[in-house]
Amino acid sequence: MTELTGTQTAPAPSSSMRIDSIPLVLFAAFAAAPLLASASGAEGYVLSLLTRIMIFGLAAMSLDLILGYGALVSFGHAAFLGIGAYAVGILASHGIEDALIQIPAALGASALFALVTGAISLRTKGVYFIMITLAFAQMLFFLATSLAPYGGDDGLTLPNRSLIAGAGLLENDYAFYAATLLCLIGAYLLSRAIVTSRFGRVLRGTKENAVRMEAVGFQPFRFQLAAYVISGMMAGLAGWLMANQAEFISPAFMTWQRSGELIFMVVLGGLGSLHGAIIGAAAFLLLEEFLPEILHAASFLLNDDIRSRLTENWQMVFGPLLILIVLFARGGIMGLLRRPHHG
Amino acid sequence: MTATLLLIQTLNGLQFGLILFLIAAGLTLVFGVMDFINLAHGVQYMIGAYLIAAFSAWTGGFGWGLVLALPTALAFGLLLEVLVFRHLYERDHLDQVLATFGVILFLNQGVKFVWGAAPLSVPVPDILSGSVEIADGLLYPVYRLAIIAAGLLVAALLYVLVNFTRVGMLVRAGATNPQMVSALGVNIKRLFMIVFGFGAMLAGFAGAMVAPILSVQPGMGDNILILAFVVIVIGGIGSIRGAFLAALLIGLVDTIGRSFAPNLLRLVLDPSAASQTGRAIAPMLIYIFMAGVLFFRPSGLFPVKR
Amino acid sequence: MNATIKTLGLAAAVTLAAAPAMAQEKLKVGLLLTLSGPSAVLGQHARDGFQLAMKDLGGKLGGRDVEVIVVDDELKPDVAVTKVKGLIERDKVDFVVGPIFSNVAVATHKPITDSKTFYISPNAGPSNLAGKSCDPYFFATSYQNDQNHEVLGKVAENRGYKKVYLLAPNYQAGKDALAGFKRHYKGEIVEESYVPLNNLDFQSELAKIASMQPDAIFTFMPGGMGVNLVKQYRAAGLADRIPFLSAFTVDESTLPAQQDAAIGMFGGSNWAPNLDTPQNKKFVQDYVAAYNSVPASYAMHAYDAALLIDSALKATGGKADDKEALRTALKKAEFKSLRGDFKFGANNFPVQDFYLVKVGKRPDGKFQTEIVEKVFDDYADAYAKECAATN
Amino acid sequence: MAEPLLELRSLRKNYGALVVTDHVSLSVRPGELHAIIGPNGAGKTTLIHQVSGMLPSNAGQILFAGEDITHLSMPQRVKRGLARSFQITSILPGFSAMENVALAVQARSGSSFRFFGNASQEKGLNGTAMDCLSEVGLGARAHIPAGLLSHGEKRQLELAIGLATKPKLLLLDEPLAGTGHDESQRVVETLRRLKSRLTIVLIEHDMDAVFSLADRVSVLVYGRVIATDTPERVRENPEVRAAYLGDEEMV
Repeated sequence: MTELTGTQTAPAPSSSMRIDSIPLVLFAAFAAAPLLASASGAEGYVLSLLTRIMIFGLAAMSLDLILGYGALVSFGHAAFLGIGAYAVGILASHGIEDALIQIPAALGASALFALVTGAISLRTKGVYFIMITLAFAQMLFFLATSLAPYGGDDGLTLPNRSLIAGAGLLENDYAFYAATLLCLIGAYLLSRAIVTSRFGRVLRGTKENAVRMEAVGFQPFRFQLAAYVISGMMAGLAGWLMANQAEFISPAFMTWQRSGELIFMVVLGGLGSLHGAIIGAAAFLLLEEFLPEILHAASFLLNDDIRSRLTENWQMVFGPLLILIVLFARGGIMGLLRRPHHG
Repeated sequence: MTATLLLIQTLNGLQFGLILFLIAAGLTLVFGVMDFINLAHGVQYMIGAYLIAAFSAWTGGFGWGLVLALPTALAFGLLLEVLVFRHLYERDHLDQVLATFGVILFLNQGVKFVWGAAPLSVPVPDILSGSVEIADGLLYPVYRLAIIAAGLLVAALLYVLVNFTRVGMLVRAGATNPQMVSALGVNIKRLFMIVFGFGAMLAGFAGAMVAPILSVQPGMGDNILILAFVVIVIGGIGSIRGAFLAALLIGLVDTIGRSFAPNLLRLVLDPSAASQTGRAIAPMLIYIFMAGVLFFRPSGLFPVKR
Repeated sequence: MNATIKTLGLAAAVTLAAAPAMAQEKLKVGLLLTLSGPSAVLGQHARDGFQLAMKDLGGKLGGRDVEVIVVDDELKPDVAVTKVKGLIERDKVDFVVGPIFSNVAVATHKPITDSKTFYISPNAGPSNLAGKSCDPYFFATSYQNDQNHEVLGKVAENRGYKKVYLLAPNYQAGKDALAGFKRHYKGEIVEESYVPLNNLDFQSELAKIASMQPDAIFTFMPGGMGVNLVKQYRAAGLADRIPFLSAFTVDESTLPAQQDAAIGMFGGSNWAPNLDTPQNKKFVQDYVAAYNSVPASYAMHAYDAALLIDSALKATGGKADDKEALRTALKKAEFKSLRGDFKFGANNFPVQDFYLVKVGKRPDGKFQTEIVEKVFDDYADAYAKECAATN
Repeated sequence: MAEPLLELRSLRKNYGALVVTDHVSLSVRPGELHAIIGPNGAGKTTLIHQVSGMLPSNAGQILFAGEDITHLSMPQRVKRGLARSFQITSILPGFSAMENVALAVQARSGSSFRFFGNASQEKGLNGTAMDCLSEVGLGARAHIPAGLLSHGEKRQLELAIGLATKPKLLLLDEPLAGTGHDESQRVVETLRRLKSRLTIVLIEHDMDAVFSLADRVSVLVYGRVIATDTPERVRENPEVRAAYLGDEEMV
């Protein structure tokens, strides 16, 4: 009896050990990247790009928490990015620039929005859930565009990044990078803990078979709603970071296309592994950033006119690339990483 | 703010709703029968508009253009089915979403590559140009009435097809119980192709019909796609009847709500606040409507029993 | 996928390493424009206008070889911020020319001007950049957004229209547009109608217009919305009965789609393709020959932006390092603008003439806007007085 | 006689005009194994769904241990000691057999709103789960992903999950369906052992099993209970024989 409980931690040890090294490598890379940035001579740009990747990674990971572990496809997750960002913008334009107030406000507003919309949305299932979350996000989007005092559709430039206890620590790009990395790692560890906890196990069980879970005495709704709120708060934090990274807020942060992109990042990286979502976000943003240049470089044999047309129409390459990934790389990028070890 | 204005707005809502129905019908069938989320349905609408623009310029007439555009839209839909979609039926919904999004990116950029980024124009066919006076001093364009007529005709045709033909029977059965249909020994692959091609053609038809009144441009299908999803979700996925009703409701809610919401609000608020609030609420109306419907009927108005 | 990521890293590293070595030789100009999505056509006009200027200047600005780097802002402000940082820090551009849209301008001006890189707008002219947040490094060769609307307000006032119906999309620029119109128009406004952004169908509004019978309508309906509105306005039989005053609604970027439906409709502008100067004639001719479309004002502004940079660099002897000298030179604007008179106001926005324009058909069958009358002479924008920072 | 543990009073379920459960009244005594048999389409599974709370009833009452539970949700009924298994195997295929059972243990031991601590390491949960698995003879297969178990093993796992909720009454919906001979013997043996400790309501087509295990048998035909009695007397009931006429399963 005791023997069995002792050994049960390592099912199929070889593959899982290697998979677990991925997040370590990933975070080590993020931690080491600033060195590369300062060597590149374009540190602001490299830091900005990497910070963006981490912010989207955080948002995508928060989505993975309910999508990969709870099968809740939220098509309105960008709304939380918007809430977090507008918490910064609205408070800042009333002179409250301290993160110690802004972050709790961002998290609180996200939690409240998630609680109310989640309680309604979770009455529905499947595609209906997808669409009702979209509906709530759209309402918030249109609300933001009508907020004339806060820039309406054009958005609002922030005078500076948020203060921390009155000090402008985050103005330095490296400091902001470090803060973002801390948020990402913190959220990752928290999510990791959640998915293995009692709570997470119920969530995962509900994903596999909700009726079974009810038949052993769980009320899935309560667990799904709690997960939705936690996920929304994490995305809200990402929104707070995003506003500070861009030093700008805009309804464009919460378009339905943005919500879609978050889903793509999660699926691209591979569902249900948390770090897969971060890798997916990185792949998506790096492709968006560099695909035009890769095409430009790769087409050096062609004449200039065709090259520039190719570069400009990079989405014509990006689209089929997505299709190929789906068709030939099941389980996203994490699926690819995992495959060789299964033999 | 009179009865005639209400009449006109109702006609407008009807026309908008019928266009939505043409798109949503294919989407709900493909979704209901094949359990396949096709985000690329919106670009098929766009392709329809581009095809009519190209063909009517080439043949010099809208009618001939339509004659050529419809089969081309069908063929294009089938081509996509064979190349991409066929390999996705067995996959889960998220894979389908990702891959069909890839198709959107490719085709939005593709039409720009072929036809340029500037919007294209399709002239209103001569016999349908001009307006009729439907009330004192209020003109209504003939072409709009033609769209309404065409939409109703297609709806009637679909009703007959779905209810009184063998394929229609299979489609209905497929939406309710896909396993049963394959157990009947039906060539499911062919049924899927028929449904898919037909849906693509309907979307293409919708695109062709609106081309003379709207601008034909890259990405024109993206927003309408979201509306079509709103429609099929309100109607109940897989239900043609639901899609029809929901499309008309959305058309009316959007059109009438937009022009009368500020007036209604004026009853409870002062005029400037009313117009401000009205403006803020108008674009949200259909989403509020959808959230409301799903709150009371979590599987839409006409849930298809599975 | 693995391989792709490696390639990405490699490409990034190569570009990064290559950047400093190149910086001394060629002058670098980044074009930040919207080149994808439904509004891509505006970015294309600006890009083509700039490229045409480069051709006319022999590929040199102020005597220096030039590398032009074109990036697509995707009309996403946050994406644009990162791309801008790439232009500045990786590519080490000396100038950024762009953007088309105000929200991108609002989002990107801080990172650009903070790095003391010159930012020259070929279109976007949001009010805060002309007023409170004006910046010594931000120049516009276009206009302040409100000005074109003011032209139509003035025209409506001059012509004695008693009742005007206003129509705009429900977003900030739409509200600004109507505010701009009202600055000079003092008559009655029978209705301010707002439609959702990306609205496709204007039947509701047209029905209202028909029932209200105003003396004129004024609208701001950019891009595809304008195409739809103009065609539907014509189809509803209103075009011959109620004058159609507009800004950014009928121009050379939308006319290829509006065609005959737009004939006779009015717009406000600082320029039109038929403006009668020899330089402008050549520009329009060359542009049509090269790109098979009539240039819109975006192309003209971008062309002028190239001339502006050229003139400033000539004044500094080709040196872009002395920012202060370069700024002074830019400010003088010693170049011959396609639109004739041109000078910068205190806020680095142009002080220029504005015209009422009307859509007509060219002999070659293409469509263009044509000047009807001059409405404002040497006109500065309303926000210039709020700007304190530039001098 | 003791008060019944489960009592159904005029329970009814209809879909429009189609009446699936027609005024079913039934009482299950504490400690008995009560089998419900009936030809295909008699509405047995529907009845189980109603009792377990998966389907609402249109009329009638369900009393469990004297309490009216007609309007309680399924989880609430489970909390009161009413567990069920499913006719079509309903397990969590991606979880190990152990975790499937441990989740059921978790449901009744302390709050599940715990966000920290590795649940799969909790000795208290795993120990109890292991006991349940051993009880149904799956102890050796505890760490196999449930989806990879054989069909019969999955049926045993269903049983173990049901046990883990510490029920007073176990509703079993055809636990032998689709199992091979050896497997079904094992399940029957398990049931025989459990019988002494639990009240069981058993729906089953395998008449050998039913008549060897059951204390009492109710016969359901077209949604109505036509007889409730000891196995011997049910077997001789002419009405039951008529209902089963031609049905070869009836011995």
